[in-house]
Formats: sequence, structure tokens, C-alpha cells
Amino acid sequence: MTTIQPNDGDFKNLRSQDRPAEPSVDLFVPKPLDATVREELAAPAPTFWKEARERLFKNKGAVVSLVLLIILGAMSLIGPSMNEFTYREQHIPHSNLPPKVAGLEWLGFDGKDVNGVDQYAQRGVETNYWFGTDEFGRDLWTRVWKGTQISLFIALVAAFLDLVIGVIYGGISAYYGGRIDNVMQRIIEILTGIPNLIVIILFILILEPGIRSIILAMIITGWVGMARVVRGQMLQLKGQEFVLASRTLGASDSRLMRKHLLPNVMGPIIVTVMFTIPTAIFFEAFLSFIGLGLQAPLASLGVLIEDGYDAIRSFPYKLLIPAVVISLVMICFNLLADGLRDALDPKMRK
Amino acid sequence: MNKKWVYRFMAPAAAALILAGCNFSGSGDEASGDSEGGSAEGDGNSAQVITLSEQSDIPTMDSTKAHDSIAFNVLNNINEGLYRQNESNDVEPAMAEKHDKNEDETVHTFTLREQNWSNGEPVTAQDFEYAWKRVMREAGPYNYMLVTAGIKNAEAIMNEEKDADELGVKAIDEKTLEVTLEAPNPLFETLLAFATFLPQNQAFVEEQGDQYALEAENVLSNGPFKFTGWQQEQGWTLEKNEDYWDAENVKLDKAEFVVVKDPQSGANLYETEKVDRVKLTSSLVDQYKDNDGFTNEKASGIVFLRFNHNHEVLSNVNIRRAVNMAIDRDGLADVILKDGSTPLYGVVPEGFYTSPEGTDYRELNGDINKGTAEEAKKFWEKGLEETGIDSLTVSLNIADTDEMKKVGEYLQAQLEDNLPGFKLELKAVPFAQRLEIEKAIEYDLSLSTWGPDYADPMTYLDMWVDGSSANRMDYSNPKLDELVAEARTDTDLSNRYKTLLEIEKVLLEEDAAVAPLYQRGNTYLTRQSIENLVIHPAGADLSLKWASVK
Amino acid sequence: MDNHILEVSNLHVSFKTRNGEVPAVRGVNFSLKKGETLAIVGESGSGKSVTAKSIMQLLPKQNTMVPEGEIRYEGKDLLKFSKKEIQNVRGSDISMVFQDPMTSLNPTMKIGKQIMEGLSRHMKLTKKQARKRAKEMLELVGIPNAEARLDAYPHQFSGGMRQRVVIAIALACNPKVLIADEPTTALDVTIQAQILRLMRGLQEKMDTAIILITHDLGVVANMADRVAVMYAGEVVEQGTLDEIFYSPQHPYTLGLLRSMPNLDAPRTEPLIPIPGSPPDPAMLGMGCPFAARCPYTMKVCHDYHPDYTAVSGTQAVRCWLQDERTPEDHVPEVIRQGRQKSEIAADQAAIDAAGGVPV
Amino acid sequence: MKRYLIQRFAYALITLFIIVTATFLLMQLLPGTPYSNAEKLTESQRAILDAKYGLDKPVAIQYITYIGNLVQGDLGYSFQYQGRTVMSMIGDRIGPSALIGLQGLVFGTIIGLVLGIISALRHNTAVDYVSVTIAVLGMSIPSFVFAALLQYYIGVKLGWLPVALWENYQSTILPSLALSVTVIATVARFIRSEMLEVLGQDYVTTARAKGLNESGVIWKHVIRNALIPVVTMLGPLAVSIMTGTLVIEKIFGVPGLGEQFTLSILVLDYSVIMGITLLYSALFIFVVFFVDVLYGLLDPRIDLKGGSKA
Repeated sequence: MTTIQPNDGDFKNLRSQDRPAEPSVDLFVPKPLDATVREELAAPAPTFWKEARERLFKNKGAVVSLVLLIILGAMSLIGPSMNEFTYREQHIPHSNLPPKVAGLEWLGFDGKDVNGVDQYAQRGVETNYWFGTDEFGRDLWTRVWKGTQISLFIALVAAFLDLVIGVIYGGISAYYGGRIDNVMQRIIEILTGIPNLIVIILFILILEPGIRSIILAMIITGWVGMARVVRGQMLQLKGQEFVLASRTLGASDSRLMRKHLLPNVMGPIIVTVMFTIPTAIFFEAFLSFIGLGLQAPLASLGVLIEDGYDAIRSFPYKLLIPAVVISLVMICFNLLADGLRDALDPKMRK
Repeated sequence: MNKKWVYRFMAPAAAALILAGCNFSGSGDEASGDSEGGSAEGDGNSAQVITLSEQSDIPTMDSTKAHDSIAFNVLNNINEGLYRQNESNDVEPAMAEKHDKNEDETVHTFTLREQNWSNGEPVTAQDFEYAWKRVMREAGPYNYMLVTAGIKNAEAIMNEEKDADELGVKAIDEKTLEVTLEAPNPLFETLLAFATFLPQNQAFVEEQGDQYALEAENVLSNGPFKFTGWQQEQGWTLEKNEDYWDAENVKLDKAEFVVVKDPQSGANLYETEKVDRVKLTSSLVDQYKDNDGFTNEKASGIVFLRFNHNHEVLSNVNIRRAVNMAIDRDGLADVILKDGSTPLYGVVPEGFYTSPEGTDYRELNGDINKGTAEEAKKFWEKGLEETGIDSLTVSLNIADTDEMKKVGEYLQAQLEDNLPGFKLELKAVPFAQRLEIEKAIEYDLSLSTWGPDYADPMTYLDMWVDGSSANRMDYSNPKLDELVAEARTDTDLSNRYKTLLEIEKVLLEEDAAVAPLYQRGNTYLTRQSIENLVIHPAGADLSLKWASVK
Repeated sequence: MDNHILEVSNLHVSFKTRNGEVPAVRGVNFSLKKGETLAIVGESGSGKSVTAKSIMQLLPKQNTMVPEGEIRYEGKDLLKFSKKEIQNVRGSDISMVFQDPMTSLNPTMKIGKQIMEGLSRHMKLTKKQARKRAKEMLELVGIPNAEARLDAYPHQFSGGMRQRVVIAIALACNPKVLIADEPTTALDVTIQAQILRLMRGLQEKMDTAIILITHDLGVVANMADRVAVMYAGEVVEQGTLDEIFYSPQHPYTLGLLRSMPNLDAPRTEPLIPIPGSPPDPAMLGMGCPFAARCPYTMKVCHDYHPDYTAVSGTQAVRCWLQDERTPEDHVPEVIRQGRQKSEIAADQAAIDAAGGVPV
Repeated sequence: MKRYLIQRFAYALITLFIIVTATFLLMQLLPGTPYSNAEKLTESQRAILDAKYGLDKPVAIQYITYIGNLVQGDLGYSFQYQGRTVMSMIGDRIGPSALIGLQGLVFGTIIGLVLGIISALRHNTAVDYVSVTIAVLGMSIPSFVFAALLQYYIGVKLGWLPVALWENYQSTILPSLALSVTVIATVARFIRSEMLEVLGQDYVTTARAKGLNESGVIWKHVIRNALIPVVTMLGPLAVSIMTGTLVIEKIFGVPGLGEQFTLSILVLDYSVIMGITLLYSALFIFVVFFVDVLYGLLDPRIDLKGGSKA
């Protein structure tokens, strides 16, 4: 907190050693404080969010990952339109060309395949495919960024679902405890018990494949992990004095959960959300493979990685590039989340 | 319970329980791969041992219930029926020393040769009678093969109108078996080589009860090899049967089989010489095409597009012909699949079914509905005109396997590029459900596969008969039905063959009922030192009888 | 100064934060005799806890530093001690009691074990001996049926009981110095009195010197032999209990005393709070820290930092009002009277100390 | 304590019963037949087989017969593997799955703990960022990619360990390693977050004030308390590892249960589906119960006598 600024005397701009060592006698003269200064309160304390934002931006890791995430998001939107190929047009003669970028030969974008043969020269192909092509000769640059677009969307949806359903379910279960907690835990056990593949196949037969079905499939499975973690943490906190105190002050249950319990469970929540995202991305890839998710030729990062896996040793770039993108996304999410957790964590506010 | 007790109890109990259940194949069965250097390298008289691989475990070793190629492979090598497919895929007498027929070829009498089961009991005619009747009595998956073979009352028994005992098969005495047919049947000998017709020793089977054929010990062998070991989900072992009647021609001492589910790890096993033969998928072809063990051969399975003939637009023949011609099959086979698959312009694949005069079926019938993109457009415009629409959006049902997804994506691009206004939506569905949708004919287009039951073109042709369970298109052409019925009983082989050629012409030239895409191919990595490992197009895939290690 | 068990001289402690160094303690000096209780008084944020923790070097290494100053314990400077040496001192020579009993005990470990830890670490006792000693300690701090309570967990104890356990832990290896950082703040009044009486009783029994850190003058009056008043990281005045209560010299001490309700003062006399709030350590200028709030401030107070002036043998204060150059009429009455009283008392004390012979 | 156990056991039975019923009914909705040569099956033959296996009866009756047999411990026969009982099929395959699952879990937890604790103690330093990155990579790259890399580099290139198959103990090492990757990531992230939480507590300062050396404080006080919430997360993680080994088992040729579960659903092998569902749900319920009890033992603040922790 900033307090009253002591109104320095005449020497305020002189550095201490330039002043005479001993104070001269004439200084011993009363200098009554002017009343106004004394009563002026310190500048209003910064609001919670302003300070949180400030501290977030001081955390280097979080800033770098926020910037990177924005770049990745932008690329996923404008990337596909940066060259004249679409994600679906096939060029059979250009099948399986390694990545080639004019300036980045040293980085491995030299158009050479696993045995060092320059495929572009050998097959007389002029156009440079920055991220190479798949077996249908489709441009991977466009497909990777389109895939990122889809996977980011899936990630956000999964995180949202997890946060909304998982946290609330876990919170209620822990907060009310006793019979309610018991029943809710049994419901979780039932949901986990029933093999979700059966439900998914039923969805395939009833629903049209696409994003909506993926989200529906995620609703039945995605949030169970989060619910259990939140319940575990909340049970521990529920007994703390500050909860009893605020309850005695007449705080309503929902206010209690929102204002008191949730901020203290922020750490584990954020760590768990970070786990839900990759699981959701690859769950989508599984759904697309089995027929419920995105139908070909649309492909998400997860699908590209699983396709790339098949030819991991002959065309490693098909797996490597999407894997690098997804790892970057995940690292940024994590560092940002860590930064957020420290920024939002009330205890950390010195 | 205090804490220490919990820790002390938890760890050792869990570990002991789990380690016990691990049934390592290596430690258990000492003849396993690595201990003896399973690889088949080595000079001429080296250990005649090879290690092959299969993609999944044997579903059942009971010949009356066997239904997939993995089971047929094993049964074909450890048992022997009346006939056996030889090195050139023709059928030759095996257990049947003599085979006499009455003049209208409806009653066949077989005299069995001297051969014992692996438990010392002689193989008798009663064994054949018991086994064939057991197939009918327990409604074995391939009981309809007896109907195809035309055995008396087989169809009636199958439809439960008669009792299994009335089947037209009778053991006159220990060594003579009499089989009566409904009508003369040119396919009879070919079918006898099929596993469903293998004998079973009644006493042994009944003594085993429900444990029959669940372990290596409770199965009897009377063929070139004995079944000496079987580890669930891991693999099995075949060893040379010394008292097989033709044992001196059998050179291999032992054949190990290993279950390999992932193609890449199969290839890795091949590179580390743990396995001598492994199947490759298209994605691995580029990686191993220069490997000296790389072999690429035609297979007998076909992949084709089914049309729903009730669909108002697809029922138009010009539309179907346009779809046929709009697909560049060479690009599909050579660039996308690359696994030995070859373009196919007919329903009967090439290289397996020669006419009595010796020329291949495909050569005789040539390529049907093969055309350029322009020709396709012409038919397409005509078709659109006739059906009065300017664009068409249809869905294509595909199975959820890598191969089928790739083919689906390729077709989508080909059709949408070559036929203006054509829009194809891919709808992946798990195999079991895709079959149901096909049978209920609730699809527009369906990417289907078909494997032969027996080594004769008929298996690809009689499925299009009106009402046949394999038709699934509501396609019917009385002319075709007539020709099939005629071919079924025509014992004049060359005339029959002409009819078979005629059937395909009706199906494709006239009606373009289906759009054949490609004939499947198999790419394998096979150790060079293995010689004449015989591969059959139908029934059992491989015979080890004549195989040897150089 | 031989019987001084602990001497802190010119201690500076500052925190490394993202926006530069923040001086929390700016030149603290005080000393502690065996068996004596020194109270360190001041508003929150005056650096008293930081001083206490720096004696035991409990401040996190990565963001605190001690640019200058010495902490001599039995002649040796603790700041020069290695990690190993300081660990030997902690708990056995000097030990500490914290403010909030609710969180000072490990919730998942038995009380007995938490006491025995220190014992087996310092006094190399066997498990059985350590347990017996722990039982004695619990009885010493007045916890009934100690044997059973050894196997109980912190959440099974009330606030007061827990603070007794914390004290038992601290005194287990009968340390020579006990630093109590606001030991009773979190307790209600009746328990507070019991704890203070307990600490004084233990002090007499074990001759432990106590540094009592508090902002509650009532506790100081009850416990302390000498008092050091801290403000904005400095000791602005220190002296015996009587000197500080009855002849305060520093305007801040005066302000503190005036803002405390006094039983014998007429009920009508209003309490006079000290205006404003303690300064932000990062913003302190060169002058006296209290200048901004001191009713008797002079120009010099803003520009020059006052030095220590000894009012009597045991009382010293850092304020320009003591300087002879300050006009007499400016010095408030109560401080002047206080000064004379202290001088008389100091002379008398010197005579007594010298056994009646004038110094 | 006993009352609590009985109560939980009763709840477990009810839950299992509901799961079995729900799965049984859902399964019937899936079109298709369990017979293995469905491709070549004629309608009439299918009717005969249905009658033989009792699939032609209304679902309710089938359900009652199934429950009747289940109670006597008879899980029925598999359709895929003619004549093989579901019990023997599961019995043969549970061992390998459990072994690589457990090994992966134990190995992963240890490495995860080490990584997480070091990065917590060296908060916001290079070590912290490196270990967070490793954990994140382990999380975002699917385990089958690691499996393929492990198999190629260690199996084929270096030849130290068998590439696949299930011959001896060495063949369990690579699959367990591949499985442990996700465990390492999860445990590292969790323990790091919990450690940071505990390091800020007052009782840690008290412990230091007792003169305990730094490692003593960390081991006896910090890690012990940070481990408790990690235990709650390990339970469900263990089940998902043991059940989720489908891809790893396929790659390394482990004769386990992972693939059988998905396969049986795809080919509609009803009795096997029910058998494995029963096994996995029972396993999950037991693990959840076990974790709750363990939680009660580790954290004295939580009482188990039917308290809210039920």
C-alpha cells in the first residue's frame, strides 16, 4: 500500500553524501504537518483483477506462452489461406513429398526423404510444399493449420465442459456430503462403468458425424476426472475454519462455494484441465476414426498424428510436424495456466 | 487396521497374483523362438524350422466350427480330408486312395488309405460320417458348404426340415465311405479340400466334451504336422507328423506361429530375425520395398462398390457406368495402396481361375466398363438427363479400417473431380454395423469386400442371384439367375466355363450392377531361405507340406 | 557485556522483489541478558517478525539478504554460521514459537512425534527416552493426561492447547533463548493470560531469555523486563519497562501509550490515535521515518536521520527532540519530565548496582 | 469402521447391478450379430443360430437368464472363440495387462515424483521449466508414438530388449516404459502443485525452527503431506492405465485384455463384453473405495466412521 509521501526538506534532490554531515542549527525549527496531507488516504488499492493481470504479465513464461498461443491461433485461421492449396484437393503425382521451405533447408525443410534423396528434383516438382504432402498429395501445411483450428476448438470445448460440469458436480458432491455425495459418487462410478464405446456406436447410428456428436460424446465421459479431483480437494477444505466462519455470517451455499472454496481449489483444477485437453484431442481422433467425429477429408491434429504414426519411419514428417504443433499448444497452455494460477492465487498476493 | 499392516499386505500380494497370471510363452514352452534361434538361416541341411506370423489368435480348432483363414491354415496342415489342394492349387486325392462314381455322378464311393490319428487310432469312414453330420447337427458356420457341394438332404437339414442323420453320407465299412448327391456337381472334389469336410474321431471328441479343441493336447492330427503347443493370444507350434502316410515328402521339422497384431512391430520382428514371414500394410511398403525379402503377390479377395438399386438415381445404369469409369484404378492401386493390389475391371480376380483350356478367366472376359474420364462424363450427362436432375449428393458407407478410409477418400476426390455436380459424403461405420446396414439396404453406396469360399469363379458370381443373402442391392436380372442355375449343374466343364463368363458380362456389361475397384494384393517380408511355401487363393491360405529351408 | 546472551547490532534485512530491493529492517540494535524478557513492540509491518526470523535465519534464502549487521549469540556471529551450524543452534540454543497455533503444527503427524523430533535431533535420545521427555514437557505446559495425548493429532486440540504444544516443542531441549512471535494474538484473553503465566513460570524454572514480539502493550506490561519500540524497520526507543511506560521519550512511543485505554485515567479522556499509517519501506526518505506522522516534527527530522541518544544507562532514543539544539519550548512537557525522572532513576540504579558506592 | 465397510460394499453391489443392466440393454440396441462369419450368413441360418443361443427370446428373458447364470458365477461362452468360457478368456489375459499396467504405474509414479519434487523445490528456475516441459511432452504426445520410438531405437537399433512378443520378463519392460510416460506426466504435475502448496504452510517453518536439516524437513513433513492428494489421483489413473493399454498391447504383442474389450464390442461378442465390463467396473469401484480408505489412513483429519467421507 502506498502511504503519505514524507515531504522532503530543501535537500530532497541532493544525494545524501553531498549534504553537510551535521544539520545546521536553523533547521531546528518546528515544521507543522499540513493537515490535508496527513488525512489523505493512500491511492485506492489496485482491484483484484488489475493486480492479477499485472502479476501475470510479470511472469515471463506466461507472457511468452500467451503470445505464442495467439500466434498459433492466428496461424490456424489464416494458415490455410496462405497458399493456393485446399485441405482436400488431391494431387496423386505429388504423393508423399517431404517438407521443403526455401530458406529453411538447414532445419530439415530440404525436400529430402529418409534416405536423403531430393524427391522434388527426382520427380521434377516445382511447387514447394512447406510441410510436405500426404499419400494423396494433399498439402500438409493447409491440413495442419486446419487441424489446429479444429483441435484448438475441441480443446476449448473440452476445457469448458470440464470446468462447468466437472467442477460444479464435484463441488456439490463434496460440499453437501453425506447422502448426496454418496449418490453422486455412485453415478460417477456407473458412468465410468458403462463402456463408452457402446454408447458411441449408438451415437454413430443415430447422430450425423461432426462436431456436435463429438461434443455430445465428450459430455458423457470427459468431466468425470475433474469431478473426482475437485471433490477430493473440497472435502479437505470444507472443514477449515474460514468456511465455518463465513457460513455463520449467513453466506448462501452457492456464494460459499464460489467465493470461498473454489479459489482455494484453483491449483488442482488448472492442473486437471491441462490433462483433459490432450485427452480430448485424441479422443476426438478416435471418434473420427471410428466414424462419429469429423469425416474425411477434414482432419484434426489428432487424426493427422494417428495417420502419421503408420508411416513413422518412412515419412517421419507426417507425424513430427503436427506433434510439434500440439506440443507447443500444450506447453503454452500449461505455462499460461501456471501463470494464471500464481496470479489468481490469493495466498500469493504479498 | 493400522497403516503398517496395510502396506505389508498390499505390495507382495498384488505382485504375486499378477506375476502368476503372466504365462510367459518363453519360459513355459521350451521350444520357443529365441532359445533355438528361430530364424531359418543356415545352410542346406540346417534345422528345418521356420517362424511365421498371423494377425490374431486362432478362434477355434474345431473343424466343424472353423470359419476364418487362420483356423483353416492350421487345420489344413495338421489334418487331411478326402482331397487336398496341391502346389498348383488343383485338388488331388489325399485320404481318398480310390474315388469311384456311378454313371450319373450322383453317388461317390471313397476308399480310405491307411492312416492313424496322432493318438494311434486308425482314421475310419465313420470319422468322416460323424464329422459331416456334426457340422449339420451343430449348425456350424460353414454348414452351407455341404449344400453347395449338393450332398443329399443337406439343404433340408440346414433349414431344420430333416434330421442330421438323413445326410447323404454313410460309412459302408471301416475304409469305404459312400456319399450321395442331390445332382451331379462339378465343384464336389474342389469343395472336399475345405476344412468343413475334415474327419473327426467320435470317441475322442465326445471324451473331451466341451474342452474339445480348446488346448493343443485335446485336438487330434492326421496330416503332415502335429499340433504340439498353443499359447492364448501369443502363438502356436506345428511339428512334423512322423507317421503321416506321405511323411517322406515333408521336409520341415517344425513351424512356429506368432501372433503379431501391429504391422510395424511385425516388420521390426522380421528385422531382428525373430519372425521369418510377416504381412505388410501399404504404409510400410515404401520402407521395405528394397528389402530382399519383399514379396508382392496377387490375392483372391476383391474390393468393389455396391449401389443401392432402389435409389432413384443410382438405379440408372448410365449413372452406374459413369461411376465405374470415373475412377482411375491405377492411381488407387499403385500410389495409394501400393500393397500389391491391382486394378480390377470385373468381379472375378485374375490369376487364379483358368478355363479347362488353360486361359485365365480375366484374360477371356477382359476389362469391362473401363473408360476415360470423358467417356464417364458422357454417361454421367446421359444419366442425369434420364433421371431429370443436375447434381447428386450420396453417402458412401465405409468400414473403420485404415485401408478402407484411404480408398474412401480417394474415391471421393475422383468422383467429385470427374463427375461435375457429384457430391460424396463418407460415412465410416464399424464393420458389424456396416454389414447390417448393407443387409437392410439402407445405404446409397457401400465399399464392400468379398473373399472366395472355394477355388472356382462361381463363388464371385452366384452372389448376385435375386434374393441371395450376399446380393444386398435388391439387384435382380432373371437372365443372370438362369445362367447361374445352369452353370451349377453343368458337368461339361468347358461349356460351364462359357456360362460363367457370360454371367459376368450380364452383371457388368449390361447392368453395371457393381463397380469393381481392385483385386487385393498381399505384400510380405519373407526370409529368402524358405522355399516353396505354397499359398492358395481360397480355403486355407498356406500349405507347409512341401515347404523347406534352403 | 559478558552476561548478554544475544546482541543484535546494526542489523539490516531487505527483500529482493521484482521492482528492486525493499529494506524491511534498517539498522536494529538491541541485546538480551540471560533469563531476561525483552519485548519488541510496534505496529504490523514495522519489521519485528522479520528481525525475529532473521535471528534464526528462517527467512527464505532466494529472496532475502542481510547486507550488514551482526547477531552475536554467546559471542559468535550467527550470520556467519554454516547451514549445519545454524541447524544445531535452532531448537536447542534458540527456539521459536509462532503466532497461529492452528497452522503451526503438522496436521498429519502425532503430537508426540512432533515434540520428539527436536529431542532426538539435538539430544540424541533413544525413542523411549524421547517419549518420556515429551510426556514431561506436555505436563510442564499443563496438558492433562499427557501420555494419551502424545498419540493424538493436532485437530483434536483446542487453540490454547495447541499453543501449549508449540511451546512444549520449543522448550523441549531447554533453549537459552525463546523467541515468541505474537504467541497469544490468535488466542482469546483468558487463554492468553494462562499462556503468559506459563511462559513466565517456565522462564524462571529454565532461566530462558525470551524475546516477546507483540503489538499488544497489555502483554508487554505483563511480561517484559525491557522494551524495544520498533517503527518502519528501526528501533526508535528502548529501555526498561518503567522507563518506557512512565518516561517515554519518543513521540511514537508516546502516541502508542496514549492510544491505549488506561484504567486509572479518567474515563472522559479521549484516546488519541496516531494519524496515517506506517510508511511503505520502499518509499522511505533520508529523514526520521516517523517524521510524516510526528506532531513535533521539525525540518531537520525530514532531512537528517536522528542518532541514538542515551537518556539513561538503560534507555536510548532516536529523536531530534533529545538534541540540545532543539528549542526547549518545542519539546513536549511529558517528554521533559520523563527525561528528568529517568536521569534520577538511572543514577540510583547505578549506585545500587555498584553496591551503594557511587559510580 | 465395520459399518462403513458393509455400507460401501452394499453400494458397490447396487452400482455394479445398475452397470450390468444398463450395459446389457444398451448392447442389445447395437445392430449386428455376434456370429463370426456374419458376412456369409443367410437370414434363415441366422434365425436358427439365434434360436440355438437363445438370442431370439425377448430381451427381458435373455437378461433374466444372464443374471441367473451370473449369480452362479457362470459368465457364459464367447462367440468369437467357440467353446471358450469368458472366465478362462479373461483369466488368461488379465495377468499380462495387470503386470505392464502395474509396472508402468510404479515406474511412472517414482519418476514422476522425482521430477515433480525437484521442480517444486527449484521453483521458477531452469530445472523447473525443463521438468514441466518433459511432463507436458509426456502428456501431449500419445503413448503409442513413444511405444513406436522405444521399439525401434531400443528394440531394433540397439537390440537390448525384445522388440515385441511375450517370451520372458524382458518383454514386459518396453510396454511398461511406454505406459509410464503418461503416468510420469500426471504425477509430476500433481506433486509439483501440491508441494508448492505445502511449502507455504507455517508448520514447515516450525519444523525448520526445530533445527531439522533441510532434507529432514522436506521428507518428513513436506512430501508426506503433499503425497496425500496425489494418492486420490493415482487410484483412477491406475484403472485407466490397466484398462487403457489397448494400443500398447497391440504394438508389443502383449496377450492382454486391452484389445479384447474394444474388439468384443466391435464384433458384438455379448458375453465377453459383459464379462469385461463387470471386471473393469468392479476394479474401478474397488480402487475408488481403496483410495478413500487409504486417504482416511493417511490424513487423520478425515474420520472413516460413516463420516461425510463415505
